[in-house]
Amino acid sequence: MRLFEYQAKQVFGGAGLSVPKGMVATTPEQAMAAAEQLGRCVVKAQVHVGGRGKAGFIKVASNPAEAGELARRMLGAGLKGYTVHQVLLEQALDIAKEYYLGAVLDRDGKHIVLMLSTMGGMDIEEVAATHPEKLIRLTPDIWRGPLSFELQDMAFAAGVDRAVYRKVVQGAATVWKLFWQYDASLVEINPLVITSSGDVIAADGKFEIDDNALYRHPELEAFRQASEEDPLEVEAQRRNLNYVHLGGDVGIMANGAGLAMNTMDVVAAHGGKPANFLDVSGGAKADVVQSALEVILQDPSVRGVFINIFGGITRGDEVARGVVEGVRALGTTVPIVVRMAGTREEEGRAILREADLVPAMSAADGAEKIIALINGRGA
Amino acid sequence: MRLFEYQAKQVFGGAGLSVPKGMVATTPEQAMAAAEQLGRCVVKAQVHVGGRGKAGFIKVASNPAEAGELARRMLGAGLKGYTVHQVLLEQALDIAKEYYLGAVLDRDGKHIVLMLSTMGGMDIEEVAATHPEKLIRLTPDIWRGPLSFELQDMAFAAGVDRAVYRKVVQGAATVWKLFWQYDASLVEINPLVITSSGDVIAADGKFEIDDNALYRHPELEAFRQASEEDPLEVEAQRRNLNYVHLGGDVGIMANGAGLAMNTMDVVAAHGGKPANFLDVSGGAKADVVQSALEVILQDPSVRGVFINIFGGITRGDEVARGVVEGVRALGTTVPIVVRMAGTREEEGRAILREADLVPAMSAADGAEKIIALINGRGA
Amino acid sequence: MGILLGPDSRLVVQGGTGREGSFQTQTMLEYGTRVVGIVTPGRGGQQHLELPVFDTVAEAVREVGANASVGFIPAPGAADGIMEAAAAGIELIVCISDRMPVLDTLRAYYFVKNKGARLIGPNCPGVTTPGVGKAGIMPGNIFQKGPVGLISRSGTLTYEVVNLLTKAGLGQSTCVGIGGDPIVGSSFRDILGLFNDDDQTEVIVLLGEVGGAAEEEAAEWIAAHAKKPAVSFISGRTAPPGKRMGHAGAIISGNRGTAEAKVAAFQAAGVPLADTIEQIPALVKAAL
Amino acid sequence: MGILLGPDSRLVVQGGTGREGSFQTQTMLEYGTRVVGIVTPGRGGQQHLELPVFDTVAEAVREVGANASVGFIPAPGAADGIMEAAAAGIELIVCISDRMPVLDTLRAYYFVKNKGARLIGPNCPGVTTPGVGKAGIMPGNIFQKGPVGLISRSGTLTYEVVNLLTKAGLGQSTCVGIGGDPIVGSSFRDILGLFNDDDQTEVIVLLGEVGGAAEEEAAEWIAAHAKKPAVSFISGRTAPPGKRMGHAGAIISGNRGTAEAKVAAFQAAGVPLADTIEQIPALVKAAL
Repeated sequence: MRLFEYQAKQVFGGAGLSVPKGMVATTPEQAMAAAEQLGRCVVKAQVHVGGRGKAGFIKVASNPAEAGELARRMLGAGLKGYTVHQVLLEQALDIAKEYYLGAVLDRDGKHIVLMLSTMGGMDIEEVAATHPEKLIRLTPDIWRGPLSFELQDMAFAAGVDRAVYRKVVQGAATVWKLFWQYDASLVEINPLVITSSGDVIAADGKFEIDDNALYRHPELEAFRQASEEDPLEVEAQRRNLNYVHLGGDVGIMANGAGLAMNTMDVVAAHGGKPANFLDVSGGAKADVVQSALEVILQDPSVRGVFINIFGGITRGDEVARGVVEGVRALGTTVPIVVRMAGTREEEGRAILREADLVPAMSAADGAEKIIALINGRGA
Repeated sequence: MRLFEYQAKQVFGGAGLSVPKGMVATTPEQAMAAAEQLGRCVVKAQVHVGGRGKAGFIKVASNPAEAGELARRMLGAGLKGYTVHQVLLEQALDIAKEYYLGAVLDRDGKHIVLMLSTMGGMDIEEVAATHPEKLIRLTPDIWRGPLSFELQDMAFAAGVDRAVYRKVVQGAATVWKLFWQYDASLVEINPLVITSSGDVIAADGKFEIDDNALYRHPELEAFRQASEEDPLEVEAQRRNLNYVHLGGDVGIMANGAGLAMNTMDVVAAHGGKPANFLDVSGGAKADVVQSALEVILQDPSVRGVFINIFGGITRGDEVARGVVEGVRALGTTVPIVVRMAGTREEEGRAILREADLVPAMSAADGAEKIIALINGRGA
Repeated sequence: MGILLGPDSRLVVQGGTGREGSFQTQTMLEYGTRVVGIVTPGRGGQQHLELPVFDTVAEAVREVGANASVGFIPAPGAADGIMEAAAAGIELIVCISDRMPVLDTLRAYYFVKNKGARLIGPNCPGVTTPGVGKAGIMPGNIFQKGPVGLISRSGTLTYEVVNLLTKAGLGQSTCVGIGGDPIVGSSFRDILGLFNDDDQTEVIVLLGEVGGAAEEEAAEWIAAHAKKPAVSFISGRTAPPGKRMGHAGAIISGNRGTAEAKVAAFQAAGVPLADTIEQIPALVKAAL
Repeated sequence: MGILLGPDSRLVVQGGTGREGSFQTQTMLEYGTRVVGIVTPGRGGQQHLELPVFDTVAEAVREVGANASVGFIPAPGAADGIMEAAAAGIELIVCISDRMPVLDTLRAYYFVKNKGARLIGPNCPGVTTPGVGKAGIMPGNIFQKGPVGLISRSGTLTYEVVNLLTKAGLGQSTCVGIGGDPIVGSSFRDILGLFNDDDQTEVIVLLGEVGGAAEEEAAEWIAAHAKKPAVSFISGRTAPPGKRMGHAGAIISGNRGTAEAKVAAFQAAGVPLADTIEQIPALVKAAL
């Protein structure tokens, strides 16, 4: 789960980090009203993509009229496939320096890496590539967390201004604390602005949270409502399904992520366009499979569904029952091809045979059949 | 700093541990009113000593009149030198079993030891001596804290009833958390009551906090006001002085705890009775020494003061200035003997000579002189 | 003689009294696995599936000499179960549980490492050594004893490949599902090392997928250290970036973890790559 | 040649720019101690008392080869200062700071231990090796080089005893104040071991006080391992139980930590005990 910039800043502010005074607007009128209060301000589109500045989605407004006009231009506009539903208006800062402060899960190194650089405001991967000595990394002990002196060493190694090093160290400690508190996989403040008066302010914020840990963060539910996510994916998540909307016309369901990915690959290799990724996972039961089929068929582009099951922990008979029940309950006329092997495959096939479902003997066979059916050529 | 039972239970309750429903009373009338609400209840004197039960300071009241009468008997009464100022009235519990749960700083082993026993309700040192196998100890990693399985292993090793082991494990985790959260040196629940209906309830509570860490616990200030501590010690603590009231007539001031203890020992060896321990500590300055003298002389039993200074980090001239200023400001007529050696002793003695203070060349010499002065024999 | 799960393995099932745990314990027993007990806190002293139930792993180690464990513990308690096994002296810890918070896994990872134990998973189908036993959820009927060592990040796709291998007359030494999470106890590289030293294993099949750099590391390791031929396959070639493909670990971040990079790494290491899983048996035969 | 602080010691003063830190740094320099720098975060690059100031201990190690540190850091930051020194590779860490929360000390204790460094203190007067230098706050003028190794839990009382020894013509090899807190980096026993192996030291004086069991442990150790005679003294014989006598560690808890128990332990170990500090020089002379 990714937080919007304004949400990340709410979290930062709650943890004691300084953030600019700001307000969210969903209409130009709200933006004007906000600018009345804020004075000269920055209007920032709230979307989950980088490069907003270059694309003209972060702009300074000198007065409310300008703010309203900027909001009008941004709201509803698209950026790299995302639509802007909200803008954040913030008091303009008196910027003296721009630092970078972040923490990220390094899956390959098996660490949480705290990173600090005095070269903020630009893509940190660029800094890492061009000025590696300017990006200081710290991998604190996973149980103990960073000790004050470690953060201090990091700050001095990065060349942080001595006048603000305490605040920067405090900020880094807070980033680490928030990372664990919220089960983050990424927390990033870029830029961390040093103002002329020596304040240290989180001028931007990225915050990504481990979906597997959301069960222990009911406090984040409120943030989800404001999400820009794909409605089908939101619906699938509500149903606790591993679903990714891909945009093609061949609905895909498989048990196991690897098998689902491979099913996509095979469908694509046979000239089909996968509509989605959907893994009904290990212990899927009839109701789960039915629910999955409902989500797939909520996608109006879907013209056929290929269900690819290999039974391990999932029992073939249960999957078959789920498919049959799902099809019956939905009364769908979309063609469905089912391929089933593994644990209790015979029992499963027996159940499938009773319903009007097209059997397939392999992934390749299934892919060919569903594509043929969609193209009106029969299986 | 030690919390009263009712204060410890407030802390326990705030952390999610179950505690009996109870109310504090400082008068028999309050006790009767509390009993009206609580029904059959236990009246418990709030003093910082053990053995209340045997001494008749924990009694069951069947009705408000009995509760009032018990409170009347306990309030103002003395127990092992402590006076009862408050009683706690608590709903009587339906006790099925009594366990012991505690955490203590083991200074010699350099651990925090979590302890659990199914033989609660009696002195745990007795259990340790007579049934060592019934007292299960866990010394969790100091950074990581106890892991769930470690607590679980402890619970099963102790023979905790399987029906309540989860609650006991949760209680042990909470005790550890509170230990660190409040910088405790002891947290003890004895007995941890298992009721007939399977509730796990902290029926008593001891909570001792590291005085050196009080600066980071302003939330505990409220608890201090209700303290039964010696008023002179409270006053000294307010002034940030290391003072212990001992009850004799020879006021003692020294720089360094070891030297102060030794000064006590020497005065006692010469037949004197130390009125107090007072360490003006390493970096004592004139104002500190003056303040210390004020506290010593607030004790009406004090008939003379022996100041024993050996200069290390403390400079003799500053101590001397403090003593002289203190004596002048107080206008006291109590005899004062001063012995001074070490850093800047000459400068110090020069300052002392100007005032009417009796010099001594050693601790023994000083002890003899102050005792003689107190007994009217001159120095 | 295969790796990880051998004739001396004495398996305890953590969470083996639950619905899924019971079902899988039954299939492990049916496969002939030496399961010596079940651990479910609070149910110690009972019998389940004719096996003794213990409150703690330490008891199972003490009472029935367990030295391997397989865990069916729901995600919130899974890390604790892993650490409990490691602290009790279990040498092989297989964690089937999925949806574990990655920070829980990270802490469990270091705990296990410090104890010198081996962790497989989480979010994995487990380990099967044909002819010896299985610690996990792989369907036993598809396996056959033989010379192929198999390592995979996925579950069902692995069964497909095993099925194809067996049908092609290519039996397996051991099949290891290392798990689909971003952080797993044992990497491709770790398991490659074990197969490298295993007499029975003559060829290694490696099933990778998008996300992370474990395949790239594996390719480098093979080029530098492998004493045996390897065959590889990558799934998720059509996965879009930034989207988690079911497995928490199967996500392309920016331009890191793409199928292209992994394919290129295996090519650079001279490891034959199958385009479809159906090609794998032929590549294995060619490598033998 | 004494212990802990020797001719190769290169001392850095943590917090040496503060008021007390400056004063004590001056006295250490006046005593002839090789002080190579000062560490005060945020003041790196400056000069103070003609010494270079560094932001971090690591810099002081790198730039001026510091291998010993003495800390005058207020209690809230003292544990961090200790751990910083240990992490930077400092071998001897002397912590003068008093009023440290004991849980802070406990964590610092284990951190230092894991790094293989030695911690003296906290809440101690430091270490003085006459003729070499002093890391701490002991008044230098009272010392004289000689054969007596001294270990003590207190500060000023120690100076009294040193003063008496020197006046009696008994010089000191090294004088170590281990600190008055319940948990200290080095115990009597640890320092006894060092004196035991030190050529210069011919007799050991041990100044104990009420609270804890460090004196009892020391007595046992002496009985079992000491190659040299020892003389002991216990203060606080008139201390009441349950009251903290200035030192956080000087408290009799129930019937643990009493002067009687310590006196008995030394008697059982055959270690001569002084009743007053004035008796110590004579006992030392008798033991030599």
